[in-house]
Amino acid sequence: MDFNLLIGNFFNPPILFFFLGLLAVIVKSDLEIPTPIPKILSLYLLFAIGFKGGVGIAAGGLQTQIVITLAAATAMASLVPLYAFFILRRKLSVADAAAIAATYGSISAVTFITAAAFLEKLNIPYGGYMVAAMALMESPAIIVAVLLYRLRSTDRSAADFSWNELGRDAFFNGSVFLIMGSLVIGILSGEAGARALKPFTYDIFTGVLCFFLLDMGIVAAKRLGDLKKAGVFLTAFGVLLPLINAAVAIPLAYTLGLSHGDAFLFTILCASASYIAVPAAMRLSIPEANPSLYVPMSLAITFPFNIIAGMPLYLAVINRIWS
Amino acid sequence: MDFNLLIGNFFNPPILFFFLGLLAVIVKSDLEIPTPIPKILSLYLLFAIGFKGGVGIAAGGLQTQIVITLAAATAMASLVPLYAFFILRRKLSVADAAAIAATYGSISAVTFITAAAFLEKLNIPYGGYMVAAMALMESPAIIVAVLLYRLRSTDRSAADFSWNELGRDAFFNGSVFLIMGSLVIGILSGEAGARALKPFTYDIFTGVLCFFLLDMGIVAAKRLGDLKKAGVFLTAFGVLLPLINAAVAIPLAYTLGLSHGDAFLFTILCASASYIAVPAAMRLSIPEANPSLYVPMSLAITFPFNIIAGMPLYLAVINRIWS
Amino acid sequence: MDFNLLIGNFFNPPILFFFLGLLAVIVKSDLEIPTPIPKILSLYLLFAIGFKGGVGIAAGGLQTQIVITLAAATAMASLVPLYAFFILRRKLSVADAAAIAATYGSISAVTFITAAAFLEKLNIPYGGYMVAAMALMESPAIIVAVLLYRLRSTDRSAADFSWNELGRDAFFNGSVFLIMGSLVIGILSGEAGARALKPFTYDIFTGVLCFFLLDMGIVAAKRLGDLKKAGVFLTAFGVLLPLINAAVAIPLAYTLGLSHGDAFLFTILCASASYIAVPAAMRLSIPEANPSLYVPMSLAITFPFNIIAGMPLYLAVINRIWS
Amino acid sequence: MIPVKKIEIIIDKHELPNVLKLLDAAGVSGYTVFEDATGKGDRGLRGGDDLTGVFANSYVMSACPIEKLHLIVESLRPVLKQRGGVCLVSDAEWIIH
Amino acid sequence: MIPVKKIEIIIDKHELPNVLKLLDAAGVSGYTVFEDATGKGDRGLRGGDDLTGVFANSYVMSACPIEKLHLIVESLRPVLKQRGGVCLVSDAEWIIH
Amino acid sequence: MIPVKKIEIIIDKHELPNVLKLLDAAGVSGYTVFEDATGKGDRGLRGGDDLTGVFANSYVMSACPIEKLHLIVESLRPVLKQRGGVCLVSDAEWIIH
Ligand SMILES: Nc1ncnc2c1ncn2[C@@H]1O[C@H](COP(=O)(O)O)[C@@H](O)[C@H]1O
Ligand SMILES: Nc1ncnc2c1ncn2[C@@H]1O[C@H](COP(=O)(O)O)[C@@H](O)[C@H]1O
Ligand SMILES: Nc1ncnc2c1ncn2[C@@H]1O[C@H](COP(=O)(O)O)[C@@H](O)[C@H]1O
Ligand code: NA
Ligand code: NA
Ligand code: NA
Repeated sequence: MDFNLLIGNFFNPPILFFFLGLLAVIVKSDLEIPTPIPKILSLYLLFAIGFKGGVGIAAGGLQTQIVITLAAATAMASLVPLYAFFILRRKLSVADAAAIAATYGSISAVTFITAAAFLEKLNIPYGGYMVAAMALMESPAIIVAVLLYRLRSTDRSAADFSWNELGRDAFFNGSVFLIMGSLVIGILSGEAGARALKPFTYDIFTGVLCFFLLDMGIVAAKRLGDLKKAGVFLTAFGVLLPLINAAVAIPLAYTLGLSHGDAFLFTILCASASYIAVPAAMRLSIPEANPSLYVPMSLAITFPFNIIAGMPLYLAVINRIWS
Repeated sequence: MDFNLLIGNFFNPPILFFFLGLLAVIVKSDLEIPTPIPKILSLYLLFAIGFKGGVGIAAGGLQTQIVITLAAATAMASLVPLYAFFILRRKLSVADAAAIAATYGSISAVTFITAAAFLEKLNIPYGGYMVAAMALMESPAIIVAVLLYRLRSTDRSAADFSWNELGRDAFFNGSVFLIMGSLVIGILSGEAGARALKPFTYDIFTGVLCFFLLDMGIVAAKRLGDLKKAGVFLTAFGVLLPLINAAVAIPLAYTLGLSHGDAFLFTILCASASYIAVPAAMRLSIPEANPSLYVPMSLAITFPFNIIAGMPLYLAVINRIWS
Repeated sequence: MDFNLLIGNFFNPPILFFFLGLLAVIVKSDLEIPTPIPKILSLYLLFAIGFKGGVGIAAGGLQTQIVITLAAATAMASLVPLYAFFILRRKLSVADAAAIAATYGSISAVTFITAAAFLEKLNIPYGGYMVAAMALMESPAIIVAVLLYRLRSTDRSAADFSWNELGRDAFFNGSVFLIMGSLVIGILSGEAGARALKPFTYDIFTGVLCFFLLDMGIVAAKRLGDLKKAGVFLTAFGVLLPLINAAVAIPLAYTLGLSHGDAFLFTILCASASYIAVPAAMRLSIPEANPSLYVPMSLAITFPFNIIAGMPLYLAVINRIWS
Repeated sequence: MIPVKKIEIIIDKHELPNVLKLLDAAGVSGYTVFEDATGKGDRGLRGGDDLTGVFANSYVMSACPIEKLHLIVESLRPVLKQRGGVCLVSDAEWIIH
Repeated sequence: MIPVKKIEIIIDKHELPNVLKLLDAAGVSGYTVFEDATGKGDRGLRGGDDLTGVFANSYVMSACPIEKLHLIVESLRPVLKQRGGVCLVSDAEWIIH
Repeated sequence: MIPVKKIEIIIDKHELPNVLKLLDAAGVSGYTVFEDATGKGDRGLRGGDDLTGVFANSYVMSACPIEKLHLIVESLRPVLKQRGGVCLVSDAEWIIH
């Protein structure tokens, strides 16, 4: 069962294109997705996933169960960076520890998307509001990490600090803003709007995702070198923290009575690490932190780990518990 | 009725994304659509709308009614810049007056598209040849304005003037050329061609439009500042001229016996102002004119006014008269 | 019959957009597809055609007939540059002769795509493995040409030569790598994957192709000037070599018992000339060769010749022989 | 290494073809262009607006023999005067190969 | 032609708005920007990664009167110190029009 | 401010990796690259053709200590000779931070 999941999951186009990207760099092909195409592809994905989520919410309505789920999501997104920070402080500077903590406290939209597609393939239902959960989980980790950095750092520059700027970087950060906005628009524009956008947001979605993952593979492979700097500790961290987060998320999801599918997405959100929203915010809020640590960790270790081994594993565990 | 139209219109995704764009700038989000994506999105929209129009014409055939409509469109596109120019001259230099007159004499493809979508939502039919009317309305205003400029201007540089260049800028201007070309191709390629292109030109159309309007919102908001320079007179002009043009267009459409839907599109074309074709042409033909007047006027005042208040208003009036 | 084919073929949108592109340059319109859009469009086309081919192969399975076809394709791709080289040597330097030989030995994906669309329009079936044949024909010509260059050239720089680099440029060249990779992914991801990607790879395909051909028309027209340098000999070569290649390919296809449709695609592959993969490889492997010879030849002469006159001609001949 | 003058021109993108014609006419041996630049100057903020394309700048750099400088600059001056833009001249050395 | 100082700044793209504010504050008459540059320096390889956008550089060029140079450079120094980047100054002549 | 030599190289985009390798080998402290430039030179019009990608130029700028200049230039010369392109050297001052 596990194993079939693993294989079945592996042989779907988006994931295969991620590996094609890795391979391109390994064989020194000059294949590349030129700037600014990756940017627009990710804007498309955020737009589509946000809008779909909004439509889902509009359809479902907002029951208490949902409110509980969203609260739990926000809580986890604030809790994870806390324990991540203290684990990381054993080896790293305050700045680096805080930035990596933010990376892992926040989420990866593409991991979420891949997980959702995975569920759809297995015909396991999930709630559209999980996208709202995802959107809500982007920012808290940034806030928590910056505050930790501010409290613990001795660096002068940590001093000149503005709540305004922090709020802006955390909540109005391009990708957070777009997914939130699309979500709201999805809620507002209802049936007719949803129908009009279906071909754009649903039908061509997987294809665009393949292209995006092709580029992620290329970038991940290019950044692999930086992992030498990161060393064994951080490499291990990139695999173990997702497992820890999942180990916290699954029981929590169970006690909160989340559905089978929602629990899986909740888990993947906690286990995933950001490589767009957070790095962008960290450059602004914790410039001392070294991006060639947190970017390759989430992109070249945690992302592939989650979509290949993580997803089937988490689902297998959830299947066992929920049934 | 009016009011429902207004609300119903407001809550459709493309318009909501325009406001999301405005909002992004207001809250200082770093959300942006990177160059050259907006350019390619607008090429797509011109391609799609032109092609659809051509297919529509091929289906409909070219009756006298259509010829009359096209003639009326061309006439209005030459008349509007004339009276616009003399209104503007009270306050502005010859160059600026001419450039703004061209802007309002010409049309906005996106306003047209939004209006057409609006009709489709209300199941009001309209003729594919209205796209041809739109295409025909792009250029005359440019010619008229440049001639006015040339006659009235004392500036030396107005002297060195070439009919060739003017013709090229007016008719072979990238966006005019593409929409005209796609229209002709739509006519030539017939049924089979239309079927093959349907998913590209129809299905994903609204989605692309949303992205484009998101960017228009961002750009409009960024240019809002320039309106201070424009001042009260031009700001008022940006709202009143569309109303004047509509007041001329509606009776004309009625006397010419245009259908309900065609009359609405004819009105919106007269009321709309260009922000791509004309500004590009003006930079070349009237470089003395200040783009930070005519661009924000059409983009940040007239466009939003038309799609929010204008469309429901014009339609309400037309409904009353035609019924 | 011929003639209807010719007309029927001419009046399909992609080809009409190629001519719209030519026209844009002739009338000095400022229409252009901004960088890097053409790049991403061609990546899309390679992705889609490769993936479709893979799905086709997965459906069909790999019988001996197919193996024979693929072998024949590889053989022709190695043979053509040989005789092309010796024809070209009568007038050109070793470097230029080798580079042009590679250009004509290799293939043009867009010509192949247009030919496949042409067959679909006429409901003539063909095998998905023909895409594999295409992919296999990209590289050998590069190898052969570089070896010829190396053997015949007296130039010092021809000496510093690395099999590694040659292999990489020939097989892992961005476009070769992407089409091969997509092909394999198409084979691996099977039914479900194919269904998920259908809207992206099939439905919007023709539309994207139109845009790409619009740009090809623009670029071809811009490069037309270089043909003066090329002179009569090379201009004639650009028309005659495709005919020669077809004259070799058709009998071969017949003796190998290829189906009606496969034979046509095989012929068009042999007759077509590369303008992306090979030029890129030649810049690296034979930098002495003058790109303003081989690029305009394949882009501005051979490509239009094949899609307008070539395709109907080859098919007419094949129809006669096969029936 | 031969001494040359390096001319840098920042101009409204719409003027680019015009400026390149002038450079060719003045007989420069070549030039390098960055078609899209943003910036700020007397005519306010430029660029960052790909939608209308109206506010784009282009950057042109040309290295020329010292004796040609005067001719080139004079041929550019009218355009700069009428259409705005900036022209900088500095010393450089050309590596002959 | 009046002599000016040409200031070239290569900086983390995220710092660009900040740097432009400083230039405006220092009262430059204008500047030209290339928003996306790649490169290599003390902080390793930059750019070539549009996905995360974290490693992008921007290039800013401003020509200023010689007497203003000191003020501008001093206002930039802290940013450069804290955020890395490069600042080059050279001589040029401004074609007045 | 320490005086440096500013090296500007415009080269066929395909040669870029090669040129950057040479710069690294020559031990420059860093460089800035604009990957896509168009232009015109002995080998005719370049760029403006993203389709084939064959006619693209790249621009590389590197500031180096004066004493290193000779070594760097010599290591670049063969490439320029064989593949065309342009290399300009000028004086600048580096703002230390
Ligand atoms: N002092 C300056 N330094 C560098 N670039 C400038 C300067 N002044 C103007 N520019 C550039 O030249 C363009 C046109 O300048 P202007 O005609 O003064 O608006 C501006 O958009 C800038 O890109
Ligand atoms: N010696 C140099 N010459 C030219 N550009 C440089 C040099 N050193 C650094 N840079 C540029 O400045 C950016 C930041 O430098 P750094 O802060 O040293 O990493 C690099 O990514 C390069 O684009
Ligand atoms: N005189 C020049 N000034 C500035 N750039 C030049 C000059 N000559 C050539 N270039 C640039 O160098 C590239 C290659 O030059 P070439 O090898 O002479 O064709 C050209 O495409 C231009 O971008
Ligand atoms: Na997480
Ligand atoms: Na109008
Ligand atoms: Na061939």
